[in-house]
Amino acid sequence: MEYILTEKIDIAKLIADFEDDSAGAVVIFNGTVRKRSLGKEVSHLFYEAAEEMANKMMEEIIQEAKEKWDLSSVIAFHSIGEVAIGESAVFVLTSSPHRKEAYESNRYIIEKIKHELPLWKCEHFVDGEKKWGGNCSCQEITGDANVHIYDK
Amino acid sequence: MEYILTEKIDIAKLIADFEDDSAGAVVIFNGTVRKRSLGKEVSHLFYEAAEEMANKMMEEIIQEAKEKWDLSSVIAFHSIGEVAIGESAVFVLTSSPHRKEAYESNRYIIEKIKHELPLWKCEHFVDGEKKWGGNCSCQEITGDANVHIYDK
Amino acid sequence: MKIKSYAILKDYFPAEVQHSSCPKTIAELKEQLSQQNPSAKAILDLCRFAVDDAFVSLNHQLIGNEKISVIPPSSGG
Amino acid sequence: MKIKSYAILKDYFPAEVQHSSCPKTIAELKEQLSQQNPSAKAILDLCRFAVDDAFVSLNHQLIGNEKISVIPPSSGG
Repeated sequence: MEYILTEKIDIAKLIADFEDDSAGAVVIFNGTVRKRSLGKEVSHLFYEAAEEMANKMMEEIIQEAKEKWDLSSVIAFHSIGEVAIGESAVFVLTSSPHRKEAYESNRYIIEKIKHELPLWKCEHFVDGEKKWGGNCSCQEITGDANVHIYDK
Repeated sequence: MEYILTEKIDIAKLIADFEDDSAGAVVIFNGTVRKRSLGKEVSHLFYEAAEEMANKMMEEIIQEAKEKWDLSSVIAFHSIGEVAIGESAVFVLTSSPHRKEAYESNRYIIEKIKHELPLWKCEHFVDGEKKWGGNCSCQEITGDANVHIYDK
Repeated sequence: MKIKSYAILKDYFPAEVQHSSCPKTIAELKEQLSQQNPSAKAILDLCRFAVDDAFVSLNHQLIGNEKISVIPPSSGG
Repeated sequence: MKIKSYAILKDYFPAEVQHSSCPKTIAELKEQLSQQNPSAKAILDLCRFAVDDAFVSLNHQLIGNEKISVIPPSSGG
């Protein structure tokens, strides 16, 4: 199974094709490219990965989630290469008979992807600058690599 | 704005049409009709609402969420009338620059809908029986109307 | 006063009915409904009440021309 | 041994290079890289290391024919 994709993630198709009569609760996270970042206008994003390692780790993260929660299905993808404004960089779908499990597992997977997957974002700005994400860009605002903007 | 819909909720179309360059984090909850409930095979669900009240309350819940969290957009619908197996009964989309806000607000809206909206589910089973939801059906398993199966 | 019942309550009361007694409060109305159908008492204890589409407390005063909605516990989603 | 650098690390080291010194552990390799480019020390301190695509700790022993990946902090999503 390939979780790290060079082609565009087609969210609408993924969702239209998804069928699960036994679930009841389907939670989807779609991480898209924002048009502004760090106060500047973004041109596009470029993602690089240690592809084999990232793919293996995604498999492990999904397995872990399936062990921790009662899930009917899990779908997870991360794009690499160039991703345009508004497009999906990361997609996680979790379904369960219970909404609590669907929400918690979904967020768990996203946090693992963001903090552990050997995969890196490079922001390309309209002004021609580019900037590799380190941990995440939050430290530029919080001044601490371990404090994210949503923790403040 | 109508939040209580008699027509089918077209998830794939909602998502395909959704655009938000400023968000980054999009969380979607799709509550679908399960083919089994309380150990029995479900034929379909029927939802009834105190429609005007429910619509007004949805508006209020969305406003509350917008005040509590930094959200770029909120979409929420609940179906009434007959809803088939696998179809969407309730749909909530929240988007935000921050994933934590998108997740938390989404779950908040769903919990409010489930516990406070004047709207009721009637499960129709394949064996011909029907059963109105009271609080939720969890009490039949937990023995306590205030304890849900996902709390156990 | 007009009384609207929803969902499971319709197993105990008509969906919409003119209530002939004149309760002075919601609490009194609830008591009258319980007497009218004692098997509905347990579910009535879990219900919320609305007057003209706005939720009210049990001590809400009634005039007599209101539309009362008896709202059983939510089961959306 | 072959050393692969990713993302921001490529501002400090080649994407892929044959490392001629013979470090006995990952810790020693890390030290050698820091000496090779002192301005990379801060970022190297945040990196994880993998040998033949499996993460290892700093005291992992090296033979000399491994493929080492230097993994800067994740920034997916």
